[in-house]
Amino acid sequence: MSGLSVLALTGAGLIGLGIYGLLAHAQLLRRVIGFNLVGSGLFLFFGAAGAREMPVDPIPQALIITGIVVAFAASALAVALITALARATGRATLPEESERS
Amino acid sequence: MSRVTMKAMIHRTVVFALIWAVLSAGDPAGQVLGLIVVPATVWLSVALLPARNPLKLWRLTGHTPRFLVGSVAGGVDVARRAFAPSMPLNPGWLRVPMQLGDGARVALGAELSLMPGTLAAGSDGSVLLVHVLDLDAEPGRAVEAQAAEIAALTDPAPEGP
Amino acid sequence: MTFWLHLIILGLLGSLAGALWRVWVGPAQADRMMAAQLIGTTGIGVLVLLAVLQDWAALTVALALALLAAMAAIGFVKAASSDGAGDPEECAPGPTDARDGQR
Amino acid sequence: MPEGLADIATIVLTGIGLVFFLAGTVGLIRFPDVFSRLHALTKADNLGLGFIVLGAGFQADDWTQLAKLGLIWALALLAAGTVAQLVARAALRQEGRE
Amino acid sequence: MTLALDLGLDLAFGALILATALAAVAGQGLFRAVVFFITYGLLLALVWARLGAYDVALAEGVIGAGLTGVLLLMAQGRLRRADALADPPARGKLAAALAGASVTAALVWAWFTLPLPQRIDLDAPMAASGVENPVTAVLLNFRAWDTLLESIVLLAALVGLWMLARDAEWRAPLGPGFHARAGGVLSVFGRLLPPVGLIYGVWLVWAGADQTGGAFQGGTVLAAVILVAMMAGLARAPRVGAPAWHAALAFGPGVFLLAGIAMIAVGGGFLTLPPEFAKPVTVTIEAALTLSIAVTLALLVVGPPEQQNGGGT
Repeated sequence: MSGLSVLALTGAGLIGLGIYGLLAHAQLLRRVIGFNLVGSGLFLFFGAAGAREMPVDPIPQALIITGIVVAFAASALAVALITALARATGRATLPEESERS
Repeated sequence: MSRVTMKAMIHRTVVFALIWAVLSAGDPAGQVLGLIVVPATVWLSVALLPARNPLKLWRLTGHTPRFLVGSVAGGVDVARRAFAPSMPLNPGWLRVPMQLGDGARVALGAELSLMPGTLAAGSDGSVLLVHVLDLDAEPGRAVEAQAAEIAALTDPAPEGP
Repeated sequence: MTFWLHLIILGLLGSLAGALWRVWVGPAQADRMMAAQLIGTTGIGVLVLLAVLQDWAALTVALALALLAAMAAIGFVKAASSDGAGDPEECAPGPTDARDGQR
Repeated sequence: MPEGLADIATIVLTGIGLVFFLAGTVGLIRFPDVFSRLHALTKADNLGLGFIVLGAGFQADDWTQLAKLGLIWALALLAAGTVAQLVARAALRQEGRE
Repeated sequence: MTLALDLGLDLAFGALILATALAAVAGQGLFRAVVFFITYGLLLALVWARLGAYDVALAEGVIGAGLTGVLLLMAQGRLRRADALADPPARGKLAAALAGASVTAALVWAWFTLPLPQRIDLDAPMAASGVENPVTAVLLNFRAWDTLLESIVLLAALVGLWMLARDAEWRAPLGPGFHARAGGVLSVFGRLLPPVGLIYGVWLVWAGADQTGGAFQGGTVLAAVILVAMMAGLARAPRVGAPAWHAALAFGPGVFLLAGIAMIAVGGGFLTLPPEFAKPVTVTIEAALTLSIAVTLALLVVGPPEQQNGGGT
């Protein structure tokens, strides 16, 4: 197994962990973390695919950079929504979730 | 423009021009851009940190090696305590009143945090809070000596408002 | 040389793993945060060695991390202040021995 | 054989750097309270980084790389001096919380 | 021997990253999860550097470990003050774990079985791009459409975030109203860092044409510098209506769009850069984009306008 495969599989593992975090947590800020893990896992998988030949393929690199910036903007928006929710309701979990738990 | 500001601007221009030269590594196009970037940076720096008490450069050149030696001693000291099975520690706090200006007090705190056995936790008014690893080692004297050295780095010009 | 630098990087990563343990157990928030700070410094060290090993372009990344090494810690002290926007130095030192000299 | 000498310097200095990093981590794990741990981290780490930077410097091809290495260390020291004071102060306020 | 160590290094990186990610999703306690996520971003930056993707490493290091870290830590502090810190234990763990594991398994299968895609040959277009950093050429020339739309998406996110302000607070300054003790540690640091950050950020953008760096990388560094100055209480956050800040936000996308249209006039086609103009146009767009990216990202961290609750205690 090559080092590149190790990193690609790490990316695959990160996506799985992120999906787990997104589904299993009721605390919304932890879902933002899960979402970011899925994103960066995808980037790593994609980036490792682009690094199979040297030099590293610049097209995936450029797309990943834009991806990182957009994921950050989405996270900032999500965090603002969560704090607005917490200010309005005193909770940072969705209503139906807190009823179930 | 006062003489103090002039002098500080010259010092800072040299420093920032050097940083720009290092980054752009002698590229001629980069040097043209540097003619814009360096003055802009100096302006930002003077706006943020107006020059009050000019540094005495020759004292700084004497101080730097002593600081480096001190920080090596600090690292060795902490490594010795960390690796020693008995872990000799006798931690505690000191409150050290200061006559230094704001910037010098913060610099002193930063340096003390890298020197053997002392760690600053900011100040309360003009009293510096220092955590010490070993109260038995007479840390107070080391702190005072360091404070005197920092005080000597700037001209004793009257502190601005 | 390549061999040795690989070893050193592995050693640094081991040291980093030890700091991760401190992030996990805490107990104070400051403990977790300073362990993260240690991981940042170690990361800069790793990048410097990668620069020697692979390509000096890695120094550009190390420089960015060094420049912003204090960012997260500043965010932490802000969040930990009473109104979430302040500075711990604005208040008296707090419920501790620092007020009356020695422990 | 200047090449060989430079290599030896790199090997020795990076080795010393690693030892200090490990010391910082051991201190972070073993020391009994928040403030003592902060001592270990601030001092040992930055010294470790200093030795690593110095060791890497012996492999540099030109002076700009050396200067960049120096700048990296200077910035890391500035950050360390600031963070140590701020985190210590925040810990002082927070003691016992969480 | 060295080969084995090489693989060992990748294994160590992979294990550390998976461990931090696991700790960030599995452990109890929001603060701990956030700190693990910050260390995760740092490690990821190291891995990108390890792969030789230094441009990505820069973006990930500054955004993942710096900006996102501040964003999440501040959010955690707010939730604590709003008494909304409750972190109910994970539920439906088995189903969630199964879902995650099956996606991972599918990707592992894909990695080992799917054929290597045909690589697009960039040698010929690179010669006509006027720049030497292929990442910059892709971002601002070959795939300029993506980048233009992205700069507009960033703006849309910021506007969306402002929309969350309460009516009564619409005219208040953005964010929680940072303040710091005058002459304190934070304030002194905030006075020392920005000049160095400015030089470094500008250099990154300028150098990005031919080596590691570019508008996004430089923009994120400058965003972080703006943020440090604001958090140290040295630069006041603007109000939503501030015209100078509006101009800074719209400058990048605006120049990009105008340059794209101008290319039709010189016979290229919308956003198609003829080789003889490629370098100056790329550099102009980059400079303009950097300003807008820096301001947008900083304001995204600062947050919507908010009534300030007075200084200190």
